[in-house]
Amino acid sequence: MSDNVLPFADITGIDRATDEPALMVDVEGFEGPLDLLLMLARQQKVDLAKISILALADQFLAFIEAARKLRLELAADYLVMAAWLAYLKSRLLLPDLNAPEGQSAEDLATALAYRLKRLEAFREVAGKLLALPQLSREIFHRGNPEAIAEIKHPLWTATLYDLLSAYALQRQKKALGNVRVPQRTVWSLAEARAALEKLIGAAVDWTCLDEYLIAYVVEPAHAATVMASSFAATLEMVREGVLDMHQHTAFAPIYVRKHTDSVAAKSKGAPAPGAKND
Amino acid sequence: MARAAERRLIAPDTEPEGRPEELRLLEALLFASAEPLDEKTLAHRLPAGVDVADALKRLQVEYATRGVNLVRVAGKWTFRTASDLAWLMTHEAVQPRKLSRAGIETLAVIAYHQPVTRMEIEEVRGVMMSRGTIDVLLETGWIRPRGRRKAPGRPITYGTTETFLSHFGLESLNDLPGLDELKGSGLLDARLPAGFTVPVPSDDPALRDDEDPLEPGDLDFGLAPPPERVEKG
Amino acid sequence: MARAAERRLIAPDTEPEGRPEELRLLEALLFASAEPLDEKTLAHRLPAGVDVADALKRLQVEYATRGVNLVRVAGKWTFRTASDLAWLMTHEAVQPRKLSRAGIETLAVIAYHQPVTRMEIEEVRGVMMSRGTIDVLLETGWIRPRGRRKAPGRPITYGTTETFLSHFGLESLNDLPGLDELKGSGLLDARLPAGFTVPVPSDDPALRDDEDPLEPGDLDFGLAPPPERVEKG
Repeated sequence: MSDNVLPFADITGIDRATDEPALMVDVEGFEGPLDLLLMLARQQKVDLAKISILALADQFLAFIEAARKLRLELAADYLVMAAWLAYLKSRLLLPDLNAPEGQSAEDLATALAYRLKRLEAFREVAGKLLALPQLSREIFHRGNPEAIAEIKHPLWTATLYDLLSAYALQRQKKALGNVRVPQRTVWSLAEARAALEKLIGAAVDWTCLDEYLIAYVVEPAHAATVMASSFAATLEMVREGVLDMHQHTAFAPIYVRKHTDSVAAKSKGAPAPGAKND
Repeated sequence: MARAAERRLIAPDTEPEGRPEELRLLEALLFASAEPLDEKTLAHRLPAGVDVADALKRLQVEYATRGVNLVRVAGKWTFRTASDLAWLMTHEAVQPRKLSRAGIETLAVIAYHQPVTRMEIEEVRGVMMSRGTIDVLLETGWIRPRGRRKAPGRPITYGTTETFLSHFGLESLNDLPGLDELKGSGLLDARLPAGFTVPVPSDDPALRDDEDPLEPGDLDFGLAPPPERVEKG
Repeated sequence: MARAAERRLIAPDTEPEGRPEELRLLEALLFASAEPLDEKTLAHRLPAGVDVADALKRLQVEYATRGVNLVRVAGKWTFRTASDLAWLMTHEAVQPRKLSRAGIETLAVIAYHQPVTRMEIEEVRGVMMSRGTIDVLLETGWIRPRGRRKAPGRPITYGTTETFLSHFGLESLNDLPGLDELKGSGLLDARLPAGFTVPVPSDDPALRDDEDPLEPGDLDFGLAPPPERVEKG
């Protein structure tokens, strides 16, 4: 309602219900109808307790009328307040003997005066509160606090239930897992290669690859993987010129030897690098 | 302890060597920490048998005239620069976030009227409140949602935090400026006329009879308080 | 300057009111600063005419016997906790920590299958064990290396301790539920294959026939080689 004139209201601090239409009238920086009423009351320059509610209602209604003549759209709560004050005024002026039970017009007027007084009182204490010396503004704490070294002693916790369920779950998982794929022992290329390099380093003459490999095949089940990995490693090493390899015919044993320049020079044309030819 | 009291009577400052060791220990602990420490924590860290409350009072007297004072905020103890030296400390001063007028008033209503619901704040201020106002205050860490009022709609109740007391250098809510006048005038009572019991603001984390605890989701709104800022309640 | 020096000679502490204002100012500046300040900076912040060097020295003397001292670090001044109070600046805290899933599973296997080697644990669990798992369990005090299996590699055998029993509220290992009880409580599936057994555990400290005593070096696992690493030998 009055956001555009509040110098210190930032966007998030604007008081407006989200469902209200955007701002309509410049009510001169008032924080709502009660605030406007308070200002009008202040203009009467009397104790709020002795304020003439009737006069106040007139002033407020006049203000609203003026705004309407200017075709200014007023926030809903101003209009609600205006309606309420018009009602209050009529009851104050024409005491209705058949008025409904409950609060009299005087009670309503007193209630309004009370609300004005309360708003003013909160304004005042808000000012006092903000005037207090504030931390990091007027007073300061230690700028360079010294850390208190925390020595943590872990206290391990676990419950018997944790323990038992962990046990049962593990055992059960294993016992019931009828389609268990046993973990395959797979040689990595690097492993095979390292093993080969170690061996080839010792053998200068043509040697059968199978011979090398068999030494590593602890279990027959591992023969295939070891063979595959080692062969791949061998090809890699041939490509790098570390090794020469040689196979007479398809499915024949594969021979390898350490590649040296002298050997390569002598046996030129024998095993072509990187191929299972000859 | 009797000995210490006696010593104090003789001369607090003339014999620095005779100064009880506990004052040194307290000094060290309180100087080291940027955060206020409560007496229980201090007692825990000091040798058994030290009258912490008494030692703190002595230390407070010793430092009363210094550039650094021992003060009590939110029931805890901390050293802070003397408030009359604000002019000197401009270099350290940080520009605090400027609260809007709505924010300031809302903070005051929460501080003096807590625990209080949004509707009650609106009632006092006579204006609908945008969500942003509460969000900004939550962001400062000065207020927290503390429960839900046992009333139709179960609105959230708000109260102030320890950070609030610490920021404004208040020992407790009783030190709120102008609180007595406000109480005396009956303006803290929402009902008319001023009731027999004078309501007082309370930031006691214990919920009141008309409050329910917050539910898990209650703290998940937008900018709202990071959990660690929400005091245990 | 002369006046200040004179005053110091008389009695530095007996007249707190007579304490020169510059000491208060220095106190506040040094206290609030996030880093040590050099004399030039201090002089710049203090009113003109203050002999900063002299004031700092006086302040240093004043604080020399206190729990906080004014010290000079790399030519700059700062307050620091007295060095003899370093002990006060450590805080020993007990921190409850939950055992990891791997930890609790390994512990369970040790409890039921003890005395058991690392390899046997891995076999029951069907997974390789990370190096730290046994370390953590040893740290809990719930398991202990009890001997070495008479087998190739002489692996260490593990068993549970009395601490284990007391933590889990067991009077003896016999209180660990057996197959039927585990089934009855629903922890074990009733459809387990025939021949599925749960061992009857025993933490009898007497070594079994297939165990050798530990050797002197085996228990030196402070920071030293974790036992399971030794086991590979």
